[in-house]
Amino acid sequence: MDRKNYDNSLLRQSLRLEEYVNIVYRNVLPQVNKIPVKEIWDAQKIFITGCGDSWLAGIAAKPAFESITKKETYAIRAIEFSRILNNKNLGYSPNTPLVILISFSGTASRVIEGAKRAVEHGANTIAITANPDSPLAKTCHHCIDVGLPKDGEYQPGLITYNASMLTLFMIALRIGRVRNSITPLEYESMHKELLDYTSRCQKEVEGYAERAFEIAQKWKDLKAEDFIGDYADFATAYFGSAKVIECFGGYTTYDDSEDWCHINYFLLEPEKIGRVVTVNKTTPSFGRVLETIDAVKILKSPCMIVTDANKSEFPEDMEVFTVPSAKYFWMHPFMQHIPFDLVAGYIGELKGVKSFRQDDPKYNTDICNNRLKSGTEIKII
Amino acid sequence: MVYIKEFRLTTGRDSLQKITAEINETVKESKITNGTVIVETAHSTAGILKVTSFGEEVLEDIVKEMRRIVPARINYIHQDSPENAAGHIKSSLFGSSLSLIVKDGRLLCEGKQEICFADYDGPRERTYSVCVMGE
Amino acid sequence: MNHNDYNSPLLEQIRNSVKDINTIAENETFELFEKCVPEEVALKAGNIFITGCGDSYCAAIAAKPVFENADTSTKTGMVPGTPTQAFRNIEFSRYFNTYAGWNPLILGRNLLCVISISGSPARVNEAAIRINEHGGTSVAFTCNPEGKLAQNCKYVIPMTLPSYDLAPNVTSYYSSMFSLMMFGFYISRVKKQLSEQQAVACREGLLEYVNSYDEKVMERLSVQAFELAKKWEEDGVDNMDFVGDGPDYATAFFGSAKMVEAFGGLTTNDDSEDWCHINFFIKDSDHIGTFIIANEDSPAFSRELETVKVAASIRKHVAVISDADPSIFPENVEVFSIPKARSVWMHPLMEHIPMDFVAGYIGCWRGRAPFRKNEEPYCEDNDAKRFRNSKIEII
Amino acid sequence: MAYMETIKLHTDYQGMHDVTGEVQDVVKKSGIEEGICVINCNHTTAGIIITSFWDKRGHVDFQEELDKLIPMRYDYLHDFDTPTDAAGHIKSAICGTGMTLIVHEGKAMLGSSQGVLFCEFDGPRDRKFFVKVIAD
Repeated sequence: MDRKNYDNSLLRQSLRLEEYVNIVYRNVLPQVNKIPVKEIWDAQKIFITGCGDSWLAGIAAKPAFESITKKETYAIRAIEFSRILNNKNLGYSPNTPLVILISFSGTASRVIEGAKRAVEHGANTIAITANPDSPLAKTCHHCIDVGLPKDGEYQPGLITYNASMLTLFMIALRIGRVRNSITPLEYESMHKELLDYTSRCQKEVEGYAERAFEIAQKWKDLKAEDFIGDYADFATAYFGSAKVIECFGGYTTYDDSEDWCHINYFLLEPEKIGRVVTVNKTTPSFGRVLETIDAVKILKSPCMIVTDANKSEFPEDMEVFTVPSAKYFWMHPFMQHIPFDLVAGYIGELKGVKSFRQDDPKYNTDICNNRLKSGTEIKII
Repeated sequence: MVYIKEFRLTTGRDSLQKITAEINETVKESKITNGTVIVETAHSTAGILKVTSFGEEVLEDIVKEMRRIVPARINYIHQDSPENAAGHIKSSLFGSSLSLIVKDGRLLCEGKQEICFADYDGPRERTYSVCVMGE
Repeated sequence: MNHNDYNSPLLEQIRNSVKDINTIAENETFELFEKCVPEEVALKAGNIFITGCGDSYCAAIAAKPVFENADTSTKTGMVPGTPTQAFRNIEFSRYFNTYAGWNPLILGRNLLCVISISGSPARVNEAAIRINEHGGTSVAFTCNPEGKLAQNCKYVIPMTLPSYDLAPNVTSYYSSMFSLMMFGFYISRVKKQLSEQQAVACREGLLEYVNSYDEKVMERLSVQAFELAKKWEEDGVDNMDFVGDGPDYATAFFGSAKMVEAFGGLTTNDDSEDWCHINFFIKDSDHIGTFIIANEDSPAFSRELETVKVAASIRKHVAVISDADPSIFPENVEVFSIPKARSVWMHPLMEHIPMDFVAGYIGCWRGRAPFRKNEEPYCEDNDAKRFRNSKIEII
Repeated sequence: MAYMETIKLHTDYQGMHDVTGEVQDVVKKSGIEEGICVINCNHTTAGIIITSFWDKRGHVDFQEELDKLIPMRYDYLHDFDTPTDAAGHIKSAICGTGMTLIVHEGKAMLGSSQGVLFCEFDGPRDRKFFVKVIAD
């Protein structure tokens, strides 16, 4: 089989990732530097919210916020933020908390609803969007336009995921710089490493594609994919599962390394379930994940591992993608989603399925098409 | 005759680092016996100071006093970090260059006097230049 | 065969649940909490964390609003309680405040509730030791007052459960939830956020809700679940998707876990908003069973209703658990009507019952032992290896 | 005899709010002719002062001068909340959070230019203060 015949959007996007990261970096830098100093100091807590991939970008960036700004940071589901979260969390002190809302279209109802609620209760709001004229951008106090070229290919989301994460990292760095919780030296070095790390990983993508294609051929008829990841790596796990669903509508499930041992371990026909584990040697739960991988081995499930650790740490018959180590641990989720994205992209092509069920009219009705925007009522609680 | 040399250093937070030895060395290298020395840094949040040092505590007093005069407020109009905004002002107020006299191959510097590199927004990688002029 | 002809330890637990909660409640009075956790400890609790593995984590999510809003008798006019967070066990043990650092000013005001029936998993003990080392207070909710967890915690709430043969556990879930909620009332009472009478009313309201699942309701839910399970089995449903928001996410998570434990079924879960962004696109829409929890009092109800309509337009097998008028849902949706509760936070205690029944019946038909105890490669010793003897690391 | 009232207000960022009218109203409502009037707020980043109420620009000067004395620097040892908050604590302590006035002939005795001002050192926030009138 010739890999060239199975070109797909996720592959094309990942091959141009460095180029796009640089565009976003250049666009975002002057904008984050305008976030007022007083507001940064006023932010006693930080909330990051969004739907789907945007929420995951928040989870992925949470360790960056915690370690750089030293502030309590919550990555929260859009519906939890707009409907469930206790009012007490909003506006108890001027400009607090700082709420970062992500939506590239700027039209997702739930995110607009969250922004309106935050503004009404006296919190400070920053929108991350590709549309500075959107309702979201207009609702928030500040807007950061990621400046992605209009004609790019962004579906299923990959570049957008990285753009959200990059912008979040840069906001964290701005806060860290203003609050002096990182030194100017660290600030410069972290900024540089963002681009250097991207560049180092970009060089590996062709190689990943080769291996991803092999795995895709083996995995295309599996019953499901099961993802395991802790904390920030949970975002990578969840993101992988979302790509499976978007690319070919496959069955997926996900959990953290501890709860997996209590629940998903018991899934039937383990040999027909592909397990995908993301872990890094610096993560506090590295030891726990290794134990979990031993349990995966007992089940004889096909397993791929994305890590910066040495291949020898893991059982021999598992597919280990050793990706470059980032100088700062919190950067890993920025690039580690790519190996599995490529697998998902190739499986979609091998199955001959269109992404987002475009080939099925059932998914193309008014009720389906309006489900995120006009089909959902905005309520301020 | 003119002799110019550039130096690099890594600073700390609120650091005053003595650079007298480097300047003396440069004067010696320049073989100039009578003339002037200019020490200058091109950074906007750093400075060159001449201080009389009876010990490290004196340097600490200077740093503290500068912070009192120019506090790292959060409401400067310049919206970089408070440390940076205050640093710009300290750099302008306290100077970023210094002229000294060389006589008979030696700096005219009293025994306890030291030339210091001050970083108001460190730690960072910094540079400064020493220029010796004369004959 | 009739639904009542099927029997398993799981079904037995479900059928006895109302009776069992009442028995548990007899034991767990305010006096018990007063005896186990002195008032000054409760008074000092400025931040409450709740953690546990699997079902216990679900119970934590469900009980969180009770701690956060002291006046739980009304829908929205909530009296502030104590800031509370529910954590995945691994996140509390290894990640919480690892990067941001612990705030020295409030170290002593942190109180952790750790839930584990057996008290033996390594991770729950790790959490307890960690909070102790950071100057906080640990409270164990366990049935094993001599066990490891009880030894590692400063205070112990002894729970007593009716015993059943090995099966996916439902009893442990609602009993941990009930104990946590009682503990929440107790703390609010000590802090005078609730008066003596209000605290008692909260407890009574909760039991009243439990008892509203009388024999008739249970019979109806059982029959409905039986028919639904039969239909889903006949139609070859091979994946289940669970949707819930806020405390109801606990039910969604719990339901999905029961299917895995009972018969190894493939499951996934999400909230009603993100479902529209992601799980909406799962391809084989004729073979997915979808459970959506949509209670009328939930602040997310309008979104849940929209999501039900979207799901019903693409999927054949959609079931809703709701206390709302069934006629507001699309016709092709199976609505499990549950009793109304005095307040919305009470629902998680009982609303999982229809899902449990489905798990129970399918479990009977598929003939798989719970947790596949008799099958290779899922052999018994693995529990010890997988979570009891996992290495404890304190961060 | 004594009479007390709680007065609520919504402040602006570093706002100066003239509350003389509110205080005189309470005195009037109390029906007390001769006695004292105690004013106090229970906030740590707000203060209550007496100053000339005529020119609002003078109030801006007041905040600016106070800001020079007690700058909102970020390196206070008390860094639990924000620099505004840390400086606010000191400003509030220096200004005081309340005062006692003499009630004579049914009115709090104030000079023709004197006004009672509620000073916000953080804000915007929901604030309140208490006025108690006690008869001789």
